[in-house]
Amino acid sequence: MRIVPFGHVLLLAGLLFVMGAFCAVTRRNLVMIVLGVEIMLNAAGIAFVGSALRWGQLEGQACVFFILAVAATEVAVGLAMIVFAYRKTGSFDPAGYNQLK
Amino acid sequence: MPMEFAGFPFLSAILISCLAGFFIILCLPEARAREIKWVGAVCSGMTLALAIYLFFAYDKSRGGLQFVERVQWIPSLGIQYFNAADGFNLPNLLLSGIVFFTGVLTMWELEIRVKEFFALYFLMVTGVFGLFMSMDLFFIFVWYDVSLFPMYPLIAIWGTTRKEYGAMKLTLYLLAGSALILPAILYLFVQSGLNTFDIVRLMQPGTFTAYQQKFAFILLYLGFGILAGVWPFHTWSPVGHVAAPHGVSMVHAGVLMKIGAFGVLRVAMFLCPQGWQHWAQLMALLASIGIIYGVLVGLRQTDLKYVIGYSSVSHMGIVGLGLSTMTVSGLNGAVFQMFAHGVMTALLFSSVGYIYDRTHTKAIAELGGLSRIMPVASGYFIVAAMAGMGVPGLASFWGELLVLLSAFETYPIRGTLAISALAVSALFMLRVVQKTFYGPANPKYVDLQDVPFSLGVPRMILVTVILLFGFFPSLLLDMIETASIPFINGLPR
Amino acid sequence: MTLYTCLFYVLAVAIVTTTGIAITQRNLVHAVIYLVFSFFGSALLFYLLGAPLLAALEVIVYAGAIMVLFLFIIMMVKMESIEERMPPLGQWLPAVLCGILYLALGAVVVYTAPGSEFPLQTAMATPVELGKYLFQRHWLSIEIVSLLLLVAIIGALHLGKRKETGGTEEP
Amino acid sequence: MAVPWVSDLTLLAAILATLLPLCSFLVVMLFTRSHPRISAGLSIGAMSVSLLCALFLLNEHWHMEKPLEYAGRWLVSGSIEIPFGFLLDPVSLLMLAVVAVIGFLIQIYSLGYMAGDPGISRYYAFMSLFLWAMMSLVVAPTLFQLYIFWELVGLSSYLLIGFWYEKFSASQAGKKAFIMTRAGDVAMFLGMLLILLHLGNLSILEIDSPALAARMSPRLLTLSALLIFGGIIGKSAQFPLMTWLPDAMQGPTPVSALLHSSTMVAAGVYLFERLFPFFFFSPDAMTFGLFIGTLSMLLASTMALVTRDIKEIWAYSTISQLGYMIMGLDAGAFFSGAFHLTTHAAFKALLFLCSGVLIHTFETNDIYELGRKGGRSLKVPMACCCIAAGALAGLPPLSGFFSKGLILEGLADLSNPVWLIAALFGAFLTAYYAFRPIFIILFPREASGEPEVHSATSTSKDHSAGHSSSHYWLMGWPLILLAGATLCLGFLKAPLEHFMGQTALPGVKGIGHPVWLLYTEIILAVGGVGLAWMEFGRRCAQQVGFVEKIPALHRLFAERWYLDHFYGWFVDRVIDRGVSALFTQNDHRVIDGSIDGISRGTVETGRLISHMHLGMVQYRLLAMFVVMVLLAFYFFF
Amino acid sequence: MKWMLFSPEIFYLLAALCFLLLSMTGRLHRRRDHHIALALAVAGVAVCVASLQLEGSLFSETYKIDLFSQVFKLLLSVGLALVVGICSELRGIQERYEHEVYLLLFPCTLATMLLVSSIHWLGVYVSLELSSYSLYILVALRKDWTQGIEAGLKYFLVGVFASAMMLFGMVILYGTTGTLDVKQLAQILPGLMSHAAVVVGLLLALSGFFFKLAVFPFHFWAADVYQGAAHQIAAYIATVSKVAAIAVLVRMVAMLGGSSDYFVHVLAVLSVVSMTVGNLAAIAQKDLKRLLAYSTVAHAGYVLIGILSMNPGGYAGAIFYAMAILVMKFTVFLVLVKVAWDGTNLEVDGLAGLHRRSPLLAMALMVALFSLAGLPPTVGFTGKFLIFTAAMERGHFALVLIAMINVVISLYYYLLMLRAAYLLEPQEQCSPLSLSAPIKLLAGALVVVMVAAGIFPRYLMDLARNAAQGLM
Repeated sequence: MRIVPFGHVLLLAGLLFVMGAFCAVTRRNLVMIVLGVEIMLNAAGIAFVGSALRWGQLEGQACVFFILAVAATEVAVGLAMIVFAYRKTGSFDPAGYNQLK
Repeated sequence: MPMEFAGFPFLSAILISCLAGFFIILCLPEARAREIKWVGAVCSGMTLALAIYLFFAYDKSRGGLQFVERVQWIPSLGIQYFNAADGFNLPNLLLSGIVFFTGVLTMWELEIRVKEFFALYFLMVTGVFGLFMSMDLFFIFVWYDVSLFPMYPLIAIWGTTRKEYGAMKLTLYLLAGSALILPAILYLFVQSGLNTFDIVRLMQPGTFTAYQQKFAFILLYLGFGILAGVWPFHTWSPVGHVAAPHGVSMVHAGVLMKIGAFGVLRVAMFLCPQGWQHWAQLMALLASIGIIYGVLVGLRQTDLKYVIGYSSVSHMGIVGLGLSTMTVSGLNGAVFQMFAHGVMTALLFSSVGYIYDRTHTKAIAELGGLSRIMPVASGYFIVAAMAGMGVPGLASFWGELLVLLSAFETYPIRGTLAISALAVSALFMLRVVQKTFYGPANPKYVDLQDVPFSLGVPRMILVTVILLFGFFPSLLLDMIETASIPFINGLPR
Repeated sequence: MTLYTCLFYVLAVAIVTTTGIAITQRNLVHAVIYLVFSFFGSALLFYLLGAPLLAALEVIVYAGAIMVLFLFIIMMVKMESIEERMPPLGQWLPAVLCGILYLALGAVVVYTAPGSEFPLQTAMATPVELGKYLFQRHWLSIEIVSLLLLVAIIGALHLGKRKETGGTEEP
Repeated sequence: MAVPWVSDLTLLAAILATLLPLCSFLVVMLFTRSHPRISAGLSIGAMSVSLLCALFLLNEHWHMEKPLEYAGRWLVSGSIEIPFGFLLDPVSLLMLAVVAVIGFLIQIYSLGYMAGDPGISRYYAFMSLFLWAMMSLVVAPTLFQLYIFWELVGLSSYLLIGFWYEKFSASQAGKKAFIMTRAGDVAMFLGMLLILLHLGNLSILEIDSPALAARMSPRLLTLSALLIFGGIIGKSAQFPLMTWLPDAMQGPTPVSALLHSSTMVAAGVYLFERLFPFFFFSPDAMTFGLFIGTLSMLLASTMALVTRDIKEIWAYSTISQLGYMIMGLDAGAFFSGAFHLTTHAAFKALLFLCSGVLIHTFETNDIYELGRKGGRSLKVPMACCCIAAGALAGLPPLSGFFSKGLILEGLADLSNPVWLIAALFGAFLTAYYAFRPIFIILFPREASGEPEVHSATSTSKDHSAGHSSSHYWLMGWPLILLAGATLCLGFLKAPLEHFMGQTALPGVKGIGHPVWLLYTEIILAVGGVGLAWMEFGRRCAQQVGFVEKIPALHRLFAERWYLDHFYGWFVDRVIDRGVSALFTQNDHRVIDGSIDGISRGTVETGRLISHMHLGMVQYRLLAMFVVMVLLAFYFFF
Repeated sequence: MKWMLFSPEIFYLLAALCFLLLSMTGRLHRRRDHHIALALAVAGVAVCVASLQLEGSLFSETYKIDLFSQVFKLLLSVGLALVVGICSELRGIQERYEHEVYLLLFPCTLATMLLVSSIHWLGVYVSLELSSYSLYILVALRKDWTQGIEAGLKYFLVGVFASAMMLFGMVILYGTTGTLDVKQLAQILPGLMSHAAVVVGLLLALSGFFFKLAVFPFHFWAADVYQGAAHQIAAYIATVSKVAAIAVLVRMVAMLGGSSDYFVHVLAVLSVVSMTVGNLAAIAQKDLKRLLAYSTVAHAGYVLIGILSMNPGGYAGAIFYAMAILVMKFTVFLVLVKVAWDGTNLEVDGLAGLHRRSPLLAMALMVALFSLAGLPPTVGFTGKFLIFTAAMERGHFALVLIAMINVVISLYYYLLMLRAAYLLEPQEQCSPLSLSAPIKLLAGALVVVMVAAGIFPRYLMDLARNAAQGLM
């Protein structure tokens, strides 16, 4: 049964990618930046699954598996760092971090 | 590594003796200044002896490239360590030997950080020798930079007025020149398609189209011209000369500016003759402006070294003019003037150095009546000033005569402009001589004693060389002619 | 227009709206919750596009583990007390403009891409096939990822650990 | 040297004559600087040998059909070939003899004059350098060699003028002399190049031959003649470049006697003689030369009327007599110019040497001062001075009368009479200013109360003026010999004319000379002397010249017709403050400024870019995203 | 035996595990850890040298072992050994984390080795992530926590954003070509180069490596991380991770670059901008490490010229330049570590009076600076020379001219450093630096290597040329 042309899946993934990027760039909160990147990775996952279906291979789905793993490590390390930074400087605002001249 | 040596490798021997001096000095401890100076004197003496031997051993009748040394260096890129001696580079080798030896002797009274000074000094001169004798584009560029970068520490550490500004400006300006040369060399290497940097092979007619030659020539001319003190790019040379210690400015003005002119000759004119013919008009214009300009600006200077700096700009203009006339006597005159001006400037700087060491001032206004106090030292300066004015019987007269002759033939207006500069240069030089040496003795310096014999040796050598080649120019001219006649006849019309 | 096509578009709209709300939420907890819904939507999409194992994993790992971690962190540091400053105009305007330019470009690129018109046929990859495939071809990458997780644990441990003596540099 | 030089005596003599002074110069400069006696002896010995050789050459080649030329290869560069050698023909042999004789006498004279001066060995070294250069110039076969020694002569004049370099005015005068002559040399060099371009080589015989006229267009010929004449103007201190000669009196008097009266300044006239046929081909160059000669003759004589310094008077008279010679040559009378050059060399050297003795004993140059201090007491110098002044004025029995007469005859043959009238007026003025100092010194006025004018050129002698008799007689002998020469040279006119006439030279052969010319000449000379006697000699004369009565004219002549002011203004305003100031500013502000500006600009942009990197983290993410999108967008162009 | 092919990676895995166990012991023996680390690193170098000539491919064609990968593995192991060599005091890291430095350094080197050999995008992506994450943490462990955490955070955020973009690029590539295996892609891509999607996908996919190499749009992290991280970690980033980035970029561009001149234009733009930005920003820097960061950005630009000329000469030049960067940068960091032994950041003027305090270090610094500036008798010049020759063969004359102008600009700030070392007199009289014998030996050896490779570059060039042959 025909679901939908492959282009649409890519468009969806692209849209999600942009929204993730937009969130990472504009929100003045470190956690939201990491969240934005999560959304971007998720968008890539969707595109991978779509491509796997388009080419009828399992390669794409295998990649999504790794994306999940990388997303997990990213959150782990990212939030640890943010908490460490919050504990030291007491702020989540990325603008605060410009002592390095 | 297939090596081809015609008999004992004299040319490499010169380089080896320089490098040997460099390494021995590095190994000597800092405290033993006297031994360092003696090692310096011995090694530079050896290079001078070798240069003199080469000069006389060159078989003028056969001409062409002699004492050829060729070692395959990087075969994949066609780079060889290829040294040869011909009519053009032997006079310059002799000049470098003389100026190097007298430079070391002039710096005999140096006290601070002697070891580093002589180490860097030897490095610089190795670069100079290397460039003159090399016939491989890659090595010419390598030696060009090796002779340049010791400039910065030499001037910045031991310099005099505004030394850091002078050192930085000089080094950046000269290496900006190399920023033009390397692309041009690579362009020629690639366009030739022969996968070789060997000048002799790239020189064969037909390797480059006319457009390529024109394009490469202007880049090479500007690149090397900056070092040769071509008119609009000359402003670094007075600043550099004033800032440098006199031993360094001797080698710098005496020899390094010749590298620029020699580079134009060896690389630009050898490889791109049509480019040369195309751009000759511009070269002549810039050169003749340079002659007049250097002298006129020199009139206004109050610092002795600035005066010499601008006079060397003017004399290098004469060399440039000689190179721009496509005649045999023009070329002979240019190479002869390179030699004569080198020796003359070295003498000027060495005597100014002596005066500066005694009076600790270079301002002409403060000096006065030195001839009464130290007649011999001022005598050296006056002889050099006379040579600067082009008085016959001294070496640079013949260079100027030949260049102005051929310049008048090919570019009448520019030639007349250059010849009229002779009168202004007389005014310029005599004014300096009169203010510093004649007139009532300055009470402040009355107790200074004249130059002792031991310190006078370098200056005496330079004076004898000026007189020798002033009275017997054919010694040098026959040598240069063996190279310039085949070169000019080989030019495509 | 088969059942699956409209199902796809419904899910797509759902994912986009929930992510859009998640991004624009001032309150972080609400943002995370909306994002969890978005991940549920994408899990269903995975199932639709024939990857049941991934759908399950998506729910467990993404929605479950990662979002819960976010919530945990937000609760731990009592995030809601910190008022987040609005981003200055100079920051979000270029982002919006670039977003629009990117979308236009993306649309053109996707339509000119080879095979964008290729109709996706429904198919289903059993978890067994995916597992076998994964461990036959990419077992090196699996090992690398395991090392990666090890490094992440070490990092999180050291960055997160408070000094034993209640370090003076506590805020 | 093609011919084995030992066997051929003439060549040997020529070589010895020229190169011996060079050897003495080198020996003195290098070895015997600290022993004045030895260096003096050396240079006088060398000079005497070259004098003998010169005289030997003169009488050996008295009857010479064609010029002898020896040339050895000195320098070959491509098409240009510069030989070195000798060209011996009547013109050069006569000049060689003149230079040798006067040089030798003055070297003897300066033994007495310079006694006690610390720099005496340096003085003799420079004198031998000058003599070497002058003699080689005289016998030069090519214009190249002539130009080379022309410059060397200029250099030695610079060194000798500035001999007492402690005095600022001496070094200033030396510098002025060198630069003015060098300006002339530049013009001459250009003229030479023009000839070289068309002729291929610069051998004098070929230039004089009609072959050159065939190769060069008349316009070009005139241009090169004028340019070479520029060199003559420079060296012989003619009209535009004349003010350096009076200043050159700063040097010791023997130097003035040798260089700046008889030999060096005469080199210009000698060059004219040497290239006489070449100049003869272009008539407008000859008229221009005539004009310059007349102008400088008249100007110089007017200046001589007012000056109070005895050496300056003789300097101005040298300029005017040189003007006479050039007028003579330009009028086509070849022998008249040459003959006047010889006689003038003799009596002008005598004048200088006599005034040298006066200055040496009385320590002042001012004629009134000399008179008051008893100049008349020195019998021999005053007598020789009168003889020489008589010759200068052109009184009949003396040599000046004959040589000046010849020139006047030459001028008479010209179509335009104005030159003759100017020459006659000049003769009158010459007679007047020649005898003015003589009468002032002979008949001093105690009560004249003339303010002690500190004349600018008073030569303060720092060495002790030893009046020992040996010095007096050492200086005396040359005077007597020269006086004898001025007396009898007049009568040697015929043989010399025969000797000079051998080489067939073009030139206007004088048809019968109008008799009235001879008498007018004598009347004018005697009239001049009489007027001088009227104004200065007579007991009741106020010793104030007719010119000094008109203050405007007096100041004009005293200021050397404001030429010096013009040159001072030109060098100071135009060159110093104008052009070179402009170039220096251009150098500092435009060229240097732009380069420093570029480097400062790069450093500023560097600072700007590094500030860009300090922004918030999210700006960086945004920048990455934007750049990647733009690069992707670039695909469609 | 197929396992011999994989021996270097196995060795480094075991080393990492050994350090994991060591860190379990709890008590801190700085001296013992350093000796063990040094021994293991040197042994690693030996293993890489032994496996230099191996050929073959593992893991069903996704992992290629050829001269190219083995040369780079050798370089990476030498780099690690050098960095460990200067980790004797480790004053820059907090005491309790000193175990973790070696524990994280070895996996990161392992990751870079995997990165060099794997020719499957997934393998590349994952090993890139491993090396990046271990570096994020290493940077954050600085003793002076304010700098450490800020640098770590900035490095993390930029790195993660870049890896997300890389992933998106990979997915577009996969979507349009159907394979992630680079060998198959090499056949398919030339045909599709006219499609925007494929090219944009490839560009985005390479952005991960641009981040690692600190090329223009992705270089923002460089300055803060170098300044924020400890000296030894910054040395590691400047040498080893740079070399790895060059290796993988060369491999990818060589196999996928293909004929599209749009791609060459993009690379040219990136290289010119990163050269100019790097050099200009470096002029105004006061802090020494920040200056070195910007100079690394500039060097990334020079290497890109070699890569974009897409001919064997260019790739050989890039490989040679990687060797040169390793040696040059490390020498400067060696001097930095020895001068700022207390781990604090060093101003450029902090080098004052170095020629008196330690002539050997001063000479090493001078030779390194002249080599970084690209002056002839040194290895830096030969590297630049090869790259410019290759670029000139493709007719990029303007590019070479711009590069040479940048060389002159870079000379300005290198000379400023030299001025500081040789000319300035330190305000307070500081004691002469006493160097231990091995460090002296190391400094001397580095100087000899730099000058010898500059004068007799023949053998290194042949090695690089053979390595480049294997790529096509």
